Amino acid sequence: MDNKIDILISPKLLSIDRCYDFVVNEGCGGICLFVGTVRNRNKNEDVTHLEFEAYKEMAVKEMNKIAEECHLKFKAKKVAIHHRTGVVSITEKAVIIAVSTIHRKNAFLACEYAIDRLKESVPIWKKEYLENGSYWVNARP
Amino acid sequence: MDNKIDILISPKLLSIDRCYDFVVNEGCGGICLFVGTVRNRNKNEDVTHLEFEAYKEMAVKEMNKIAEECHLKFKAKKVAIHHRTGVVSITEKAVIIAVSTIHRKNAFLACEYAIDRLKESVPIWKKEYLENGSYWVNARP
Amino acid sequence: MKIKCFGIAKDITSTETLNIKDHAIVTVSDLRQWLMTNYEAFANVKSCMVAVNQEYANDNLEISDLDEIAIIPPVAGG
Amino acid sequence: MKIKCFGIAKDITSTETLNIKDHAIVTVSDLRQWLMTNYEAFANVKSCMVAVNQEYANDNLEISDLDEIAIIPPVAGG
Repeated sequence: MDNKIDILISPKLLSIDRCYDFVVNEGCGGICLFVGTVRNRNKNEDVTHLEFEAYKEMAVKEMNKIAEECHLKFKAKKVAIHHRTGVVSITEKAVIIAVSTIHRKNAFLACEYAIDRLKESVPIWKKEYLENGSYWVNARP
Repeated sequence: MDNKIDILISPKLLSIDRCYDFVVNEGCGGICLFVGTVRNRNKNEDVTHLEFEAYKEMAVKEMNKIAEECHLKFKAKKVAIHHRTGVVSITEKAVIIAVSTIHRKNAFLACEYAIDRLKESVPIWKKEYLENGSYWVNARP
Repeated sequence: MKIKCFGIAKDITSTETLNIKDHAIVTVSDLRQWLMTNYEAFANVKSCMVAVNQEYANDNLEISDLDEIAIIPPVAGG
Repeated sequence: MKIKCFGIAKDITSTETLNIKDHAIVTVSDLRQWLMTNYEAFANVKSCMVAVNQEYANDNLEISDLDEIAIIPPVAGG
């Protein structure tokens, strides 16, 4: 694993500090972090919690690809992408993306690019639990 | 002080956790944080450290205005803006901006808007210390 | 041929790993057809991707028992 | 009239608070003129703003001893 990239898929609580500490370095001036948390409402329904399932080996590969793209497209110095699996409660962190760059503009661009791409291509699935039932998000036409 | 906004200007180390904990809430799905750190190089010169001076009362007012704009323009749920003063070493945090929103796009937009505006209008000054001298950043024509 | 099933695909097939013995399955496209035929519920799912050896695969890719094959329903990370 | 000085303005005036007694200073513009006349080094600084009562002020704003007035050199936070 390249030491410019830190990828984690874990059933344990995610740590912003761990992501931040990985990406910070003497040559960077800007760090952008995105944290996706679990909301208590979606489409006007009360959400009790979520459950994430991952095709772990492939998801790690896809997340590495995204991080590499951040380096190539946005000259990112370091990139951390961490994703939860299993049951995730309201306000808990589902995903953290951290990017350090020399200048701040690219930190924002890379971080947003990474979360957009993650949602498109990384094989992770989310089941949303409501008061009366559950369903796999995005699965229905 | 509105409890949707947390402003801090302090000579002590800034805390990402404090900013994150302030902005996270059950109704938000996206949190964007920007952390400005001190680089060891600027314009091809080695930087030893920085020193920040603030017109504190006015800076707090200006930072509050920026946070209010994040609420109005980008429907931010909560906004934290923390800025260091005094001597700040390489890799230490000079500024942290955290914004929570329902959807992630606005979190990025608001966070970037806030740091851009902060650099334009908040009365804080930065002295850059090099190996052989120091100067106030932006002060010369 | 073993097929990993995730998310809604696991619910539909009621298993994490489908074990298919059908020599008519040569390509990804054949596998898709087999799934639609054997599990009608896939008709009610947005189109799935298929991954072969942990990479998204085109329909015309040939597959064999030696490949790691997975059904990838619409992803929803983040 | 007391004038707070920050950053390079503090270096130029060698004080955190200028104490000016000049009844010809009626507006922000007059204050600027006074500063340029009394501290030539301001000619080598990018144009400063003036804040009155902790708000950026226009040149034609009238100022008095009761106002909190500050010279704001180009800011450089973040």
